[in-house]
Amino acid sequence: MPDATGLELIAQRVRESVGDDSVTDTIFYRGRATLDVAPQSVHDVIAYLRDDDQEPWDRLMSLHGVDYLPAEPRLGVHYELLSMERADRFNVRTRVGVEDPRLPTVVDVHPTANFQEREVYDMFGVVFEGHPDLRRILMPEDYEGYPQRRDFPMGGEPVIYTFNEPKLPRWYD
Amino acid sequence: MTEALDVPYRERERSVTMESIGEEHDELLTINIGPHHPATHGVLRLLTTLEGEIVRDVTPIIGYVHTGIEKSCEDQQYWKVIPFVERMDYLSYYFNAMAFCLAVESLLEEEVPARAQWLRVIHLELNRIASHLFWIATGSLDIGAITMLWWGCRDRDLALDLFEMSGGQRFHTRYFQVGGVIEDIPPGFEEMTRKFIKTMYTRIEQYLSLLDRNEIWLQRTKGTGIVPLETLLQLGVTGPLLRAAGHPWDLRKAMPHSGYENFDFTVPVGTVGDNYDRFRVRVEEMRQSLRIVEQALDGLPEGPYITANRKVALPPRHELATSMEALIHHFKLVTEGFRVPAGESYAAVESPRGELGCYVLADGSSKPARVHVRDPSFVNLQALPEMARGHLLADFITCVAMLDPILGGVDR
Amino acid sequence: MLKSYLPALVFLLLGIGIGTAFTLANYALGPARRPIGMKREPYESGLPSDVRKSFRFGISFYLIAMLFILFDIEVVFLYPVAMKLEVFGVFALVETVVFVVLLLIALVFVWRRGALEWK
Amino acid sequence: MEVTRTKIDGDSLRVRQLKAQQLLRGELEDADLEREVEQRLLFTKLETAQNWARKNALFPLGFGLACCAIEMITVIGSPRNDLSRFGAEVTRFSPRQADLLILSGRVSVKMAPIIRRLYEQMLEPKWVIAMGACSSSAGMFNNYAVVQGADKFLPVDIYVPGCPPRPEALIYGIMKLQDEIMGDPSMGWRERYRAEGTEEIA
Repeated sequence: MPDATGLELIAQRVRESVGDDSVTDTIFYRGRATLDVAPQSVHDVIAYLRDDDQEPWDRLMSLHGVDYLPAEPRLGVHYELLSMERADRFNVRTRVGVEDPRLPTVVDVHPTANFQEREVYDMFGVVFEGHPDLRRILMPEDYEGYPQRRDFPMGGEPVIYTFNEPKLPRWYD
Repeated sequence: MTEALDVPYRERERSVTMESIGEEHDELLTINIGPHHPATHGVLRLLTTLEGEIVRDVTPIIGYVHTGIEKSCEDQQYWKVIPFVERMDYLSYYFNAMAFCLAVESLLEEEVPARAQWLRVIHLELNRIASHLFWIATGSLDIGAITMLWWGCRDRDLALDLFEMSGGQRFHTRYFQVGGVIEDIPPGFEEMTRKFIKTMYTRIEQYLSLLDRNEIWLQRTKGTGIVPLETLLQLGVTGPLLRAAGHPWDLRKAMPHSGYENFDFTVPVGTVGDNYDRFRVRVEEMRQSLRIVEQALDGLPEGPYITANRKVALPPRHELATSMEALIHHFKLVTEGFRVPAGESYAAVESPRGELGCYVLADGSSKPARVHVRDPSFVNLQALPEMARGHLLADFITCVAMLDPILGGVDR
Repeated sequence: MLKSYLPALVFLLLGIGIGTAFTLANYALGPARRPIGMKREPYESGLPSDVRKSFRFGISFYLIAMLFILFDIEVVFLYPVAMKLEVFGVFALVETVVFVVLLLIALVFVWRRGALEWK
Repeated sequence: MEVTRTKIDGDSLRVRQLKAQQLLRGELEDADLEREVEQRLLFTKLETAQNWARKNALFPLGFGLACCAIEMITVIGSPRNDLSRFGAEVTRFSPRQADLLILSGRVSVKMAPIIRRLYEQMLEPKWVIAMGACSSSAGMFNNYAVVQGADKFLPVDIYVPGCPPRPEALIYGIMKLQDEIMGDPSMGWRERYRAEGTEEIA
């Protein structure tokens, strides 16, 4: 795991090559290095990290979405990068608002992101531009709403325990 | 619900278009090797376009056993999340619980005592053997060796007896806790495990004697389902599939966690990368796991089986009668659960199907804000169309068998 | 003349009788429930099937079917000979051997022509 | 069908065999013949005979959903506790040849229409076992993705509790189903324990 200084170096290199405003923040917490990236430059940062950086991060292990509800740019997308030569992990994170959740796809850089981006679209509603086949993957095709957002109701049925339910129907409402 | 079915199914599956196959054939048949099928190891739907016996195009369509586990986890306290996470990849349940516990422990910066780590390794490797046994049972059933189903299930029952002895139940035992293990192993556990190891060595010879010199098995598995190593790496495939193609990437060796560094075992690596190599790699992995369990039993350290930090671990029952603090800790843990400081963590474990990572986002309360499990079968499934295009339908079924997808993990 | 064919006739009648008995028994013994919903639909692993009636199978299936008929039905001719071998004597034995050798030649020809590989 | 068992020692067994031999050869006269036939024959209704035949030849539909499917395959596949003792170990994968649907696992919203279609395509008479907590009542997954109990869209005969239920529990469930097929009055625990007031609230 690149330590705090290593993270700053990587951030510095990314800023030089990809663009000054691409890296918004670097977080090093509990031994985990996270690079916050501006939404539109995700594709370039990941491509840079894979190809031209001197310490390449050549494998994308996991791509998943998160809903930081109270925090403002609500939807976050994480890219867990792994370098097999150095047996090291690195995390790139972007934050996207709910009003227009648009992100450039990384399927051309890492083909493994195909299913995982479809799952983030299905569960959180983040649209990945340029994805070859962006459809719902887990929910039925014609399902409305994005189930894993924190404001989406949990669903299911209220469990009825009381013995006086017949007398006071749905007292818990 | 019925009107959703009147919409003709084909129009809604826009992804299977004929362009990818080139000129128009009137003999092309698009059928569903669908959710209910003997060879799909669960409810995986493979929309395949066939030209006679040759598979032209495959589109895996999943989601038929999606249970919204990750959403349910956000509504549970930390120690109640473990049963949910265990039911994702229901053949390697210890690995799910392990990944989650590692993630939460790294957030809490909790130090797990040595005995707990070794107990965890014993149960992880026994679970790997049980998972591979079930794979060899149903995988060879798909190819036609019915005997393997009885043999595989018979020996798998022995392993499940061990889980029942230590964890109380055959499946989803919730034996792993955040900070260690819930209970020390009962006295007779060690002898039964050693007896199991002795029988398993001979049983693996039996499997190989039945399958390895069987001409039908060799012709069905040799040379089928070959995918170049570079494509596998780009598709993010990990686990036996990647090792069979010649890339020795095993998280237990590369990034050892919870005591794997003090066991010596070898990582089996294939050469050609076809179905036969996948078969041999998994069978060899069973032997290596037996060796690990043997070494772990020999050198099992003494000491506590769970962390002494009472903020996280329940105090032992007998202490409740005497000490007031234990009672308060017990009450606090049982009613509200322990709080995890805000932060994120991602921990990965080498499950029988590949890298199984668990991402936990904690917001300081006693319930995780987000639990995501990176399931190996979900990612490995993308390599299936690469294996099947242009080959016979029979080889395609062998590829699905050797890919060993677990649909609970794929659909979460 | 009729005497010698009686067993064959009885056998035929029995076959037809048992066959129709089983098919009709279903209506007599089975529960009288009207078929509901998609009972008539073709089964395609639980999904509505789109295979058009006009779909024609490839030529290779036809070839395999022909080869099967050619080589597998010959076994039927060996049964009567095998039953009564001692009555027919050595002549029948030689005849069946010739018959099998002819088949082998045909098999080698087909095999060399590559009709057995799946195209 | 009450069956009384009497102890047969050496010589009376020999006598019985001789008597049966004479019966088959037709050498018995009227009094002996009457008594022998009386002991040997079994009179039953066609209905009971039919149910008895159906009970002992259940063809489960090979239908795995989730973790309970692994236990179901272990019940069918493992020699320790297998289903062939009840004549039910032949799992047919086409609904046209199956008459018992074991719902082993969680029924997701996307899978429900497919299960309904399979159920309708199955042979008559058909039975449904909801194996495990998830198909009986969606178990612990009280959320948007799981149908809250398979009896919302299927008539379920037997609910097998457990998550996953032990193989012996599933076999006990199948034995209970066999009793139900025979129309055994012992089914229905509410009547047996006179448990008024515990009916489910629909």
